[in-house]
Amino acid sequence: MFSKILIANRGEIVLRVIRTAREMGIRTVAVYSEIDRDSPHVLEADEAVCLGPAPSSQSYLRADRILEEAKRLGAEAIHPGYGFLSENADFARACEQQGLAFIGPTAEVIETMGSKTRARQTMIAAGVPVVPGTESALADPQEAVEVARKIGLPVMIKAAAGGGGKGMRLVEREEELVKAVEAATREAKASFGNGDVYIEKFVARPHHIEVQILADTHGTVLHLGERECSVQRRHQKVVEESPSPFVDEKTRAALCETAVQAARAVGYRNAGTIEFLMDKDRNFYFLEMNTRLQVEHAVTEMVTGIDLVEQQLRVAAGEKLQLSQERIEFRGHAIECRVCAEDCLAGFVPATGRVTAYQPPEGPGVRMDSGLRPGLSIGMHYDPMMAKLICWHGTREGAIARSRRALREFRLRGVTHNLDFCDWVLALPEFVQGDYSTKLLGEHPYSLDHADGEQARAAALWRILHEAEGEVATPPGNGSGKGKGEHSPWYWKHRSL
Amino acid sequence: MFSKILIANRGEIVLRVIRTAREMGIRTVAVYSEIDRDSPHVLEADEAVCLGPAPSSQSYLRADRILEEAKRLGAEAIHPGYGFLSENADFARACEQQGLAFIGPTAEVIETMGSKTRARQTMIAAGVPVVPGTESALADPQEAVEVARKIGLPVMIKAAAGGGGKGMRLVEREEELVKAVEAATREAKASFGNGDVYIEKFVARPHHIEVQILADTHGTVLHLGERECSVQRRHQKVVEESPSPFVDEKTRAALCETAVQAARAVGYRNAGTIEFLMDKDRNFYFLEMNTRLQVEHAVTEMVTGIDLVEQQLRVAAGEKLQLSQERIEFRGHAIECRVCAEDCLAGFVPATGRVTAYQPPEGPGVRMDSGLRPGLSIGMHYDPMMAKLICWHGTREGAIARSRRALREFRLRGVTHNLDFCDWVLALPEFVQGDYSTKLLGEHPYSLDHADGEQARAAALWRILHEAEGEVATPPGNGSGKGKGEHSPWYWKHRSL
Amino acid sequence: MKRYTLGEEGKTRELAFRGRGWEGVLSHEKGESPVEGRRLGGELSLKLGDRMHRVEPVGEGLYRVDGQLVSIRLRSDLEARFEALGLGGRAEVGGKVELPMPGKVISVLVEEGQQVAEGEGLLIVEAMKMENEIKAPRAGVVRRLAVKAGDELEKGAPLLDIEAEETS
Amino acid sequence: MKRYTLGEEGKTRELAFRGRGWEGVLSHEKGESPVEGRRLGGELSLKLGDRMHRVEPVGEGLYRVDGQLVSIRLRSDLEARFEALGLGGRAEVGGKVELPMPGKVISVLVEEGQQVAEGEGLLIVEAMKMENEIKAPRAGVVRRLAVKAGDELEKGAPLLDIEAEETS
Repeated sequence: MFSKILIANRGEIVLRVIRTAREMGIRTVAVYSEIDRDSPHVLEADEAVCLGPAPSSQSYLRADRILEEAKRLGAEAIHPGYGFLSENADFARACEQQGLAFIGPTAEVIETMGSKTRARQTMIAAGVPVVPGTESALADPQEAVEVARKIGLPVMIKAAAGGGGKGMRLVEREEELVKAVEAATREAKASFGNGDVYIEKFVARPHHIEVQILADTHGTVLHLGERECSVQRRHQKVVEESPSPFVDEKTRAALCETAVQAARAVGYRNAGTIEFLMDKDRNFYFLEMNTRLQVEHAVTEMVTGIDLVEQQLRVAAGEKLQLSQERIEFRGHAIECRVCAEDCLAGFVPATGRVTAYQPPEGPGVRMDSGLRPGLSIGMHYDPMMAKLICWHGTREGAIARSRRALREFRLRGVTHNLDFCDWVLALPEFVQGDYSTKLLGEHPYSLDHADGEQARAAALWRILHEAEGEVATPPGNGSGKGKGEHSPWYWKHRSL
Repeated sequence: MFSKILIANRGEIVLRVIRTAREMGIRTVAVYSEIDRDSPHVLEADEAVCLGPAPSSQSYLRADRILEEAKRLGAEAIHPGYGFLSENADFARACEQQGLAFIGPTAEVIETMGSKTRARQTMIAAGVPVVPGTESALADPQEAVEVARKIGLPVMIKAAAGGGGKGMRLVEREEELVKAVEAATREAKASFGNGDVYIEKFVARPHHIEVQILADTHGTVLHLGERECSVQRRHQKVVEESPSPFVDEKTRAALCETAVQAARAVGYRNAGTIEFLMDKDRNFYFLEMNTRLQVEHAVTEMVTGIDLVEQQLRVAAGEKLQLSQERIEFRGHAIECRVCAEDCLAGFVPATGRVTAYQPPEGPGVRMDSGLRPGLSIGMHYDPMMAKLICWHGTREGAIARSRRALREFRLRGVTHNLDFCDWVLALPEFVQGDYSTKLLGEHPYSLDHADGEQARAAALWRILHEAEGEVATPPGNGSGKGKGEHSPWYWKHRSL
Repeated sequence: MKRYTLGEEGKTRELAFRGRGWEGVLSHEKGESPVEGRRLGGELSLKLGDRMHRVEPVGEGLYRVDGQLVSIRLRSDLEARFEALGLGGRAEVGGKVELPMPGKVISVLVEEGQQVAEGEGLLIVEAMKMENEIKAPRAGVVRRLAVKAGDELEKGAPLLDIEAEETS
Repeated sequence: MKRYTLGEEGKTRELAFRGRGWEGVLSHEKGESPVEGRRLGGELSLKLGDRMHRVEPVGEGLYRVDGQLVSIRLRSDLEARFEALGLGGRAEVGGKVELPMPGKVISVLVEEGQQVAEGEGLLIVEAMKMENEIKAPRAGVVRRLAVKAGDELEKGAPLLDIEAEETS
């Protein structure tokens, strides 16, 4: 096993990797940009080095600096986390060339799966069902119009090198196509340094369902069940769960077998995720493969009891997986809420600020993964996700109730967050019934309802008492307060737990 | 199911009960003494009432006030937690007489099991093995000498109404007997209002092993496996784990069956614990039954996935347990560390102070149950236990490593605590090997070892930088700093994780 | 005794508070409740009668009570009287468009003097690697366009004004 | 440049620090390390070269470094020179017995003028519902007994003195 690794990322995922590494007796090196010098991911590491100024291109994407520091400090492997360099084939190749283990698949696999068009071709060859669409990048925006006419509107425009909703556009009317392709190209270029985009038929009201894969270099490929990730705003996941309440036993068997087949087809090693779209009749289509740890990996960990980071490290060190498909047991239900710095009442715009209070929920079945501390500054340079709250219970109903209890217990001040929004999502009838598509949030715009008297009185009292003390009546925090609430007598989310 | 319950306790256990109650849609009433008015257990409840001044006898033990408030506020049941009124038969009886459900067994069962002498007689009749000794309370200290001569020294003196190490004394020499009986009688009277004590043969180097029981009013009695609770200081548990690494499969089957038999013999209902002493040959003897939730119940919850408080509430509401012995699955390993306000280097004396920072550990397999917040005052009136850290992993080795990782990640300032001590316990060779008796801590006195250069330099730098800033060089906190460290060049606990 | 109005015309409720510092009595439409404010670690909890509430300020008029967002409009007696005289009251939907989050202007979709409909796209701004379209809060004519593509701006930076058609 | 001695005679290590505020260079027996102190939320972390250390003060000379207790003795150059002249140095085991935790005296086991051995029981004190025996830190004669059964005392309250036999 490695004695020291470098973690080429920032925020909660670095802490996640440090924790398991420390438990395994592996020392950790953190990297950071100048603006992150006092961040928990730096302070909690065994060693830390500054890469450069705040912009990612000058720090977290500086492959050269990262490799140089890894060698200087004697790290034997690099964990890329998610985002940044995690799906960068050149980086993976450079690691291997310089004698450092890349904790991920081979550069060739990243290249294949990283190009959505090549991934589609590979999957078609392996017999994995895919969504109809272009098999290669669009030559020009006009080509989009021709393809769309062939496969029928609506269509999705996607970045070939993309992920996480960046460079992605849904187009329902032909006249919007060209403008959307242009915007997606620009966004793709800015995010991934590659502006290639392609078109796919849009599956109406699809479920976004993904299968967790674990594969070693000795030919073992396992699945750890599926996750339902259909709760999305701005094409980004916000609430995920495992198992999916929509998938039945028969579909599950076929889905997971297909995922194993897909991973086998590319000679995969490492933890990985095969994403599928599933329509209302439970037909599923390959969407993409994420050749890295997912943000939402923790729900799978809670259900299976398997530490995915530990397995990643073992696989990267060349060990044989000490697991077998038959011995992987699935227990109960887990739900993750991504805690983001954003103003949900103002269309989910990212928020910035300084954390003044952070008191995570505790008690049975509650797991927190955060990079939060009082005093931490949340800036505009990076992803707005600050923390993950993952709740487990023996039943799905219990896991929902526990998540809602934990969200309400959670205290986080100084930056506008989405805790109330997540609580509202978990109370939506479709969510409670366990049959919701990626359209869920589009069909249910988030807003405030009428408050009851008691809660309104408590809020009013807060103001009155602060006025009486001569304190500033206008509270801190940079919540814009925009939304229906501002012009209404009194509102609250009336949703009994 | 109840719509509102009152929780007749304080601190972390109240929060524990509030959490499950809230998940089940049950409103909660907290009670508090004047000194606890700003405690988290009060602030997190739905309703709260003050019982009286700080001393327990004027607040948390005021059965009359508690019943009066429960009725006034429309609570339908009372959860007693542990300690205080949880094993008070008169209180249980008064609840039932006034139409309130007592979340526990019947008053008769509490009476039987609450008197250690009557419990022994009952267990002997039920065919459960017990430790040789007196079957009733000692008439006078001189009787102790006669009994000790009969069963042989060493002997244990125990409070008939006792628990938690209070009113308990080990006597190895005959001349110490009378003084010890007198002290135990005094302590028993002060703690339980009943000075009766009795004598038992002392089992050399015993394991303290207990079985978790769950029984309903419909005749179902289940066991949820055993816990090893042999890590004790001052006769009080500090680290517990499940399963016990000492118990083999054959012994486990017999032990758990015996516990079910014991619970059945008294017509038990509620969650409960049968405590056993186990000698080096794995013979086990009934020690006592705790007719309430235990502090360490969470390790069982993590291994079985069953919420014991939820089951307690269901049983008290008359529901039939929806569990069967065959369907209870045990997964992995869990370890609890009790986080206490105490100075371990000065003989574990209780400490007081005000919490200035509280940052609990996070990540996979970590559960916190605390009643802590920055600003909270830890006083001298109540038990020094502030929080529980419970860590789970698929293997015992992993659970130890995870606990140690979490202990080191844990930040708690303003009050002297035992986090480092717990880390030291988990590294003791006997603990790591999984064969340790209740003598463990007596045989390994806690002290500081030599520090390595790097860590000593970091500590020195802290002082130097604060001096340079003109800040007070003597740090805050009320740690006495007593112990070997004070007179030594530099010391630290050298225990690599 | 201080008097307050909670809510708006037709739906208001009267509140009155008497007390000192963090303790007192609140009179409301359902009667009177003794009130105690309790602070622990910078957080204020309220005891209203026997009920406990955890209140966190989130924004102007916006609070998180027991973990749920509540929006209220509270006026003191004096403010309410001014309003009754037509001197207060709710503001028009403003014509000033400000940047709702810190970010970089990717492109400007309108020109000075251009007529826009409510909801029409005005600018595309990148924040945290996502493109966001800033839309017109009301119909009107674009004036005082203050930004161009490439500008990196702080939250609240003025972008442009939309003058209502009737006034132009 | 400030110079320090870490440890005691025969086992000391020399340290020197030059810098301003929270940044500088530490010279030690293994060379020089650049130092950065970093504060987040009232906590100080140290970067010593590339190594990160989380340091929390626990008591006089006692620190929790990376979650583990470390006891150090650090003297500035001046303090060390005084000590070398015999003006400093470590204290005798004191004869003053103080209450190590807040509590209530249950019984006093000794009398004024009584001879006691090291480790002999002096008083029984109840704290947090447990009886604790306070033991003699050294052999000697009991003097200035200041408490009686029933007294409720704060931490650090003087209980009695034990005068060494040779001085009595």
